[in-house]
Amino acid sequence: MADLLWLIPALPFLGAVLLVLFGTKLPRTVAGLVGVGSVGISALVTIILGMDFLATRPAFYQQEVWQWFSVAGFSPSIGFHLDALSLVFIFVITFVGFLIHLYSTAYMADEADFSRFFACMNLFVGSMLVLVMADNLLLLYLGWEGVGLCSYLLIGFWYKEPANGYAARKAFIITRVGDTAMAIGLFMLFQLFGTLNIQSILSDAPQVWPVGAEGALLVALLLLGGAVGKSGQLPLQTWLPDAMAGPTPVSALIHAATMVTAGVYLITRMFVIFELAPVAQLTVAIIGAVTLLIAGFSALTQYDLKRVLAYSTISQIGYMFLALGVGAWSAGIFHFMIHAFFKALLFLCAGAIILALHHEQDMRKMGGLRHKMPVVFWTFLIGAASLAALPIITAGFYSKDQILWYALAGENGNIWLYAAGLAGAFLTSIYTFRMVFLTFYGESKTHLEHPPGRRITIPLIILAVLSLVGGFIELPHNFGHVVLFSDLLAPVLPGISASEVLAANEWLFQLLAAVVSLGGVFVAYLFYIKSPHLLHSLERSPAAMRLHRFWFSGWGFDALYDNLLVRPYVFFSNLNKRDIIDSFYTGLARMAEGFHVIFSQTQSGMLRNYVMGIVVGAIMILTISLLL
Amino acid sequence: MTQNDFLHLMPLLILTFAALIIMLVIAAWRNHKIIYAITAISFVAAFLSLYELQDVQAYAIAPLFVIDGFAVFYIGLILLASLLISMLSYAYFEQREEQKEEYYILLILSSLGACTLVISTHFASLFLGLEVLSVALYTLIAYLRSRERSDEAGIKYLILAAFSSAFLLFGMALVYFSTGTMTFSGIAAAMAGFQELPLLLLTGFGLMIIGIGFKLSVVPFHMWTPDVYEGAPAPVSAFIATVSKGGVLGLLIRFFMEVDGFRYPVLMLIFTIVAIASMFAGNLLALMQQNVKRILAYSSISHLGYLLVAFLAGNQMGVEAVTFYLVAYFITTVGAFGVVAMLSDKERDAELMDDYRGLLWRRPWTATVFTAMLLSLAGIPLTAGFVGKFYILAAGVNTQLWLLVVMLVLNSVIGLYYYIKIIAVMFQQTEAGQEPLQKLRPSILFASVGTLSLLVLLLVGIGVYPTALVSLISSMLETFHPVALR
Amino acid sequence: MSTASMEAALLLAGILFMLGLLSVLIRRNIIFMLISVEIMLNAAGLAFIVAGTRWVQPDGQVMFIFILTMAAAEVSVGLALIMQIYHQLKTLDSDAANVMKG
Amino acid sequence: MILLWMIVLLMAGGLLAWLSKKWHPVLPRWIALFALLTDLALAVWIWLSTPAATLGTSPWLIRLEIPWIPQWGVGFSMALDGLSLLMLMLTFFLGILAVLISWREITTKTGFFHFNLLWVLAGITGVFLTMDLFLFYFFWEVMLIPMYFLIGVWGHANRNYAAYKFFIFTQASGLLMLLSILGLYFIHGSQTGTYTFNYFELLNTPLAPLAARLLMFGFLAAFLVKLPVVPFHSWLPDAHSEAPTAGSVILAGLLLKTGAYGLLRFVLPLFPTAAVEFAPWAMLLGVVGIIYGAILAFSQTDLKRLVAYTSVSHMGFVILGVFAFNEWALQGVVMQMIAHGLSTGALFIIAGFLYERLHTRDIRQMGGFWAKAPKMGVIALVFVMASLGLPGLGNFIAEFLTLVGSWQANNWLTVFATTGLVLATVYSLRIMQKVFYESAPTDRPFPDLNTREMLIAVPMVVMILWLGLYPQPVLDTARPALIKQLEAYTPLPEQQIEVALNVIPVDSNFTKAMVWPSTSNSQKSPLGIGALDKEGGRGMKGRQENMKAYPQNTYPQNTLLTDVNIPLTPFKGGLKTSKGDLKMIRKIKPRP
Amino acid sequence: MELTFYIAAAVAILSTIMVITRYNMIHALLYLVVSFMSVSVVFFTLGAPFMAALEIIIYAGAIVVLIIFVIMMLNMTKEDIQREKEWLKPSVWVGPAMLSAILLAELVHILTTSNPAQTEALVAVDAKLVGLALFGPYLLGVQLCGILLMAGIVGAYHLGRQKKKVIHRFLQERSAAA
Repeated sequence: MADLLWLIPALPFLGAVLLVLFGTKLPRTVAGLVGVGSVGISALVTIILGMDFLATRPAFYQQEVWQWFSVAGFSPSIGFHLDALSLVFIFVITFVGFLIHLYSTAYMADEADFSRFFACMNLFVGSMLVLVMADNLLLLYLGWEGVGLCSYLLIGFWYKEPANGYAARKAFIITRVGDTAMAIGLFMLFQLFGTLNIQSILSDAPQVWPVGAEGALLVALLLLGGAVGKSGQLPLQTWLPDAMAGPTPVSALIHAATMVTAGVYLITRMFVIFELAPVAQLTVAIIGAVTLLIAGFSALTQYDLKRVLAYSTISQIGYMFLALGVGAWSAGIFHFMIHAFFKALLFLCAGAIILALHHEQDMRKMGGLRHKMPVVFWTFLIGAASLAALPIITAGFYSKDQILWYALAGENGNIWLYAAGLAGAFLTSIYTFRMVFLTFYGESKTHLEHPPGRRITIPLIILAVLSLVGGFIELPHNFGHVVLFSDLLAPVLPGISASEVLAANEWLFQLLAAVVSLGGVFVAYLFYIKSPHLLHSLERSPAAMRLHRFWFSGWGFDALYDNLLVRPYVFFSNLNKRDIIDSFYTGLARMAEGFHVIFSQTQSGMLRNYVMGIVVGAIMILTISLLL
Repeated sequence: MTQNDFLHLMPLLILTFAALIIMLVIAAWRNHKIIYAITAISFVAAFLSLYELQDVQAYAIAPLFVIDGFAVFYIGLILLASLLISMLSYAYFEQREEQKEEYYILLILSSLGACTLVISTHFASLFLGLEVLSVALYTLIAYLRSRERSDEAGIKYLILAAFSSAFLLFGMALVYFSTGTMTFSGIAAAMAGFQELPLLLLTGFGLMIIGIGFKLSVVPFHMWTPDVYEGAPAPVSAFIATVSKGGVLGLLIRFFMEVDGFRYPVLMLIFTIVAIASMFAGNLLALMQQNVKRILAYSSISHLGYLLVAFLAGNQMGVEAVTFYLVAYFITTVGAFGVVAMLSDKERDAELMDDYRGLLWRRPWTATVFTAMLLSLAGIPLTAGFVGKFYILAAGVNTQLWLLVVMLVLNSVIGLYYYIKIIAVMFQQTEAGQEPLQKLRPSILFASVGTLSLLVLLLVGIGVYPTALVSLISSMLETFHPVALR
Repeated sequence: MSTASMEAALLLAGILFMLGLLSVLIRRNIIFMLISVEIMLNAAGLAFIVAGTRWVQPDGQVMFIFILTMAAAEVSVGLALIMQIYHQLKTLDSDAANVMKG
Repeated sequence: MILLWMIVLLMAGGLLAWLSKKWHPVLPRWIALFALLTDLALAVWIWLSTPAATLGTSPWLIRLEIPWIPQWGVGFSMALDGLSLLMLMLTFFLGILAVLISWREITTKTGFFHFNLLWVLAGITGVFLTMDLFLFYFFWEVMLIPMYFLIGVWGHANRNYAAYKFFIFTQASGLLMLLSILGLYFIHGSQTGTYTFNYFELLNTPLAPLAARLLMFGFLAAFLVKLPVVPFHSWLPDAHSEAPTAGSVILAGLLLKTGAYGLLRFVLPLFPTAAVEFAPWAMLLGVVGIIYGAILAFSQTDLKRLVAYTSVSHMGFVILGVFAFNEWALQGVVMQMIAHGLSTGALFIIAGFLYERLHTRDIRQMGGFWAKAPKMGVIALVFVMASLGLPGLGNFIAEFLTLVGSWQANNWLTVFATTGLVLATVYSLRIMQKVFYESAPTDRPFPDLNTREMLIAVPMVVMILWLGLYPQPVLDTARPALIKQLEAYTPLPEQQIEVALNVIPVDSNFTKAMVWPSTSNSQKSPLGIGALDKEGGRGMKGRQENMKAYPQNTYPQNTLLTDVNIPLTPFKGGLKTSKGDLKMIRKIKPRP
Repeated sequence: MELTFYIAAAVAILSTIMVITRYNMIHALLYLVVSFMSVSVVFFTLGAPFMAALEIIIYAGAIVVLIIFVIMMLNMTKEDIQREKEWLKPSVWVGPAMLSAILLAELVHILTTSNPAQTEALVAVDAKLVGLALFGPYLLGVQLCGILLMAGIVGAYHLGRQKKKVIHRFLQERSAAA
């Protein structure tokens, strides 16, 4: 079975290569078939492998395709390692990826660069699969950068708009900042372990470092830097909202479901190092907590449908970080999976709406779509409910609840983290339902083009179902105690034990969470359906306006970076455009020319002066003779 | 005068007779071609007569001359250069209106003077050789009388040369006064007797340096150089740059080695200053110069500075390096002025940058030759100039003259600029198409094109395979009296 | 003659030499320059004779003869050239002959 | 003899190309192409016929000695090892591309053009082959003149200035090297009595510290200027941007590499101690170059100038790696030489394509070409990504290896060097943005790449991908040569201990377990700061509990370790280089 | 003898000073003759009577006369003398004079501080000795002198030849009229 491993990433790559080479010549249907088919087959292989894996429960599958290179003991391979953790990820990537590809064939049907789109998408899926299946950090890094490239290409897909190109560059560059930190982490790891093989690092790390070792801390923080960049966490989160410039399926696949969770994957994958560096782990938790709040507030204020979702994504990944930070590894991964379902769903729905409304993304110009697009409405509602973690019925409730619970009751948890998570949950349900109400309720403001076709609705429905039932594979103690998911991950990731004291009262906290989320829905209802005048009056107060502006701009991070880094860099770079060092050399040349001018004055052409020259020479010589 | 003396002086005698014969022939029948033929034949004959002398063992014709390997080599070099210059001159003067015949007499006489210099071992022969060279040169420089510049150059050279000769003579007199002898070996012996050099002797040397330095056109006695090069006919400029300087340098080496002037810090200091100043002044003056002949003049100043670096090394390797470099420099300079001569027309010499604009496209062959020459002057590989410069640097490094060596490097870089500036001008694209090949008479064609081709071949040949020349030089130097002495 | 005068003779040669030199420096007339150079050469010759006398050798006088020859040859060529220049420039001003410079 | 033939073929081809112009205007192109193809075939044949495994014993594959100027101890001495072989293949490959891209671009004086082209390549080939310092200098200079002509005759508007600058910079530095060569020659001669320029004999010349330092600086001058290293880089942007495309390709792809090659071949083995002393400064220069070049590249509006400054930045990695003195870094340097040659060459080629179509190099007048020329877009994208070091492309391997190596040598400088990756992203993406993104400023027709151009571009893409995904053949070829260069660095006492350690099998969780408790108190982190947390917090206990949380048997330790084939085979300098670790090692030594 | 020497020396110096300060060229030349004659007296006192004669014959005779011929051919006028006067302004000669003075001072310093000559008595070197030397060891030198003169003569002949008329006859007539 392990021999099939390479097929999973290879198929999308093959699709990408085919599309790059022959894309312009292929008819649209064939191109679409290649694009969707490659991911589809890959998903199929994944499922086959996954079944096998679940049936036999090996520790892992491993396959070395070839030795990448080998220099003085540094021998990373192009090799794949499949364990439960990777399995979850590749399942999400291929499966959700497949659905989104399918959806895209309809969504992008009118695009001129149809094949380019699928080429990039396939390339992305392939890279992402490499990322999660890599058996060494260097190969992981390859996938890591590969998805960054695809993200860049797809954000800038409509390249004619300069802003899109800008957003794409921003995404790439900011993530690259994180990647650089990560690269340094890799150097350190290599220096200490003599290898970048993930499994050997994980097994050797406890021997190399005692808990709390500074080396571990540094490595962990550096890896965290990479993770933070990719996952749009504080302080490198600013690129993600802008990344919505890409086509919506891209946002769904890359900037919601898969790529942005690469950071989560990385931290989880290297969990041993984080456990050896409690400070770093705490940092992860704090970053998650702060990010989820900040992004939540920003999401509240956005009008662009996709930007709301983008901030929501940042916020939800913040939850995952929080989970990882408190050591609730499997909870984080669980939330990742569920989030992938419902966020992809939400984006796809949003895409359907946007497509139907002539690429209108401003929620203020939407409204009343409930009856015009019933399928979209219902699926969106399900997704929203899952996002808002409405209790009992949605998968989001179970995954988020688990995180909140461990944030409080886990051995690394504390009340502050919990409070942040809870506040975030409240915000989440407000902005989520604000979105629902603004879009689907009220009066219709824009003419509807054409209702979504089947290739759009089928993925929606599938994802909606998953967003509902996905949660039932992992239920809390008092809810039947289903632990399928954490069992699956147990061989890979350490479990977490909750504080005994609190465990008795777990239901109380669940109730609290439920209340909070429902409260959020109610607040949204209050402001956007029941009595909009409340909102209007609120909007008029200057403090609120200022706050609104502040949140709207993502807490001013963009402006901060702009003023602190980008502008000075551009300024100094332009200042030195002509290269100050060069002027030293041109100065030398000028000096030589100056000497030439002076010297050539002596060549006056007058005989007497020449005689004088000889006399001066004579004096010089005699003086030297006399003096020495 | 014994028969042996005659045999050993054969090249010089041949030249003397050639001058006389030409005078007689002129009296009978003025014909450029015939006169030229006699000249060429006599140069060749003189050169061939050296064959007999190739294994000479420092044959002294006391007290004035000595014929040793060094002398034979330098005479050969001078004769070859003169021959080539005479070939260029033939092509050059054939197209001028001036009476041409006397030119050859003077050319021969001045080569004779140069040859005398390199075999001199006595102040008298030194002085006479120098004067024969100079007096003939006065006329050669001003030979094209219709040109204002020619006269101007002639008078400048005459006054300054006589002026510096006076210094030389006064210096010699002082040396003679303090040592009581005028032979080099005698002076060396007298100097060896002194604990410390008497001031008078030192002053004598100092004044002699002025006279020698003038002829070598080193700073600060260099000022005449550009004007004279510019005013003189191109072949004569080549002659001054090569034969005249080569002869004097040969003399300087012989004298300095004989008396072992390297022991005296004063003299070393003077020469060091002169060398550095020459390199800098030459190169900086040439830097933005627009007149090609002046550029070549300034470049010759700096090249003399380079040569002095190897000269100051003061050992066998230094002499070898000077000699080698001199060969390369001869070839290159003759070639460069040859191109100038070839491009010159009746009214004036081709000396302005504009005359060379787009030359590559108009006359590719000529441009290529000139490029090769300039690259050699700049010391770029595949040319003799490169090996020469390498040799000089090696000699300098060997005796650890770091200051001089570094200055040389620095100046090579400055020098590059104006050499490649000329090349760049030649390579500029112009609208003008390729000029139709000039319909030259075969004799002229042979004289100029043949000479230049030969020079390029030599240039590249030595540049690629210097071994032959190196071994020739070192074998010739084996009998060089002062070196053999040490 | 005593040693003192031997040196005095040399001194005389030096003074004459310097006077000639000074003259070359300050005169603009080319003929004057030529004359001044002759003075210098003459002074050099004097120095040779002094030296020859000192060592009781004929060599100094031989050199003087050579100098004479050279001076004669030089003056003849020089004068011919000066006549040329005068025909060209209509002046004997050495400063006027400064077409070539730089 | 085959080595000589390679050069002779190029030189003769050059002359023939020049002459053949008279017979037919296209003939020079074919002659040049043929000569280069033959050379490439020869080089590849050598490569294929010497399997990597046999390279191990002696790095030299072929040697050739012909006396040249015996009086001076100058011989026509050539030798080929893996490093030279790689460089040769790169030379001929890029040479072929240079001929192909000039096919339409160069219309005047084609004969002379190809003459110069082939002679530059001949000079470069000579530089990569020669083992005689005189000959080395000879070839070093030989390649300049034709290059000067390439720039000065066929270049763009400001070509004269650029050509002067190039020429004077390289000459000046070259002459300093000549002084050093001579110094070495005489020192060696006076010590041994044999005056020779032969590289092999000059190796291991004992030198006084000051002499070694000065001589090394002479060599460095030439190589650093050629590389170029900030602050000696200012000739490069002018030369690169004004040269015709073929010239830029050769400049960036090959000429700069001669500097790197010189560092590897001459500076390291000839002056081991001086090089070690100088290493921190050299690495600093590298880092400054990486960052400074990147900043300058960003602000350029002239596409070729931009790419030129990226070269400055990329070459910073080379010097950083060379002076890290370990195999990773040196392999990284070799990879960087090849990969940069390809990627930057390709970027210049693309700039050439654009110039042919637009007659401008100003990126402000470009934009939106993706729509019109998607093929060009894709190819440009590949090389832009290569330039910013995207994994999977050759440059990544190069830069990563270099940085891994330099990290072992100097942590902080490596950190700064790594920021260069971000800056590389900044300028590289600007190319894509300004040229291929946004909307087209003009509606001028803009044809996509034609067959000839694809024939140029596609092999480069294939090569750069190959280098990125399976560089092992290249690394294997270079390895013996690099090991040889490193041999001059006699292990310091510390390293000797480390070698001893490597004899202990380090699968040895056992060893480590034995080691750790005894040393955990004095343990220092690799950065040399005291460990933060010893017993506080969760301490060992908590960790052991964690270990319990997942059963040990899920890690089949032994198979795992053999699978990935790590510490079992001892490797030099890798596992334990940090000082703290060494301390620890010293401590355990007496124990067994 | 000694007195003669000093008188002659004084005359030589004075007349030379007169030479270099005269505006009229003929005057200067006459002073030059005086200078040469006094130098010949010095030669005589130094025991070189043959040279004294040669000095007068060749320098004072041949060379100066040659110069006078040329001056006469060039047809010097009063304006020329006036111009010489203008040329010889202090501003022109002060600087060079200082330089020469420095040089002279150095030379005097050197001459006076150097070792005294050892010969006590003056022994005349007569013409016979000189002749023997000339046609003994210096024979080749004499021949070279011949060559030197030949070069001078050929040169003077070439340069002194009347130039070909390059000006158009019409212009020439007009310039003759003017």
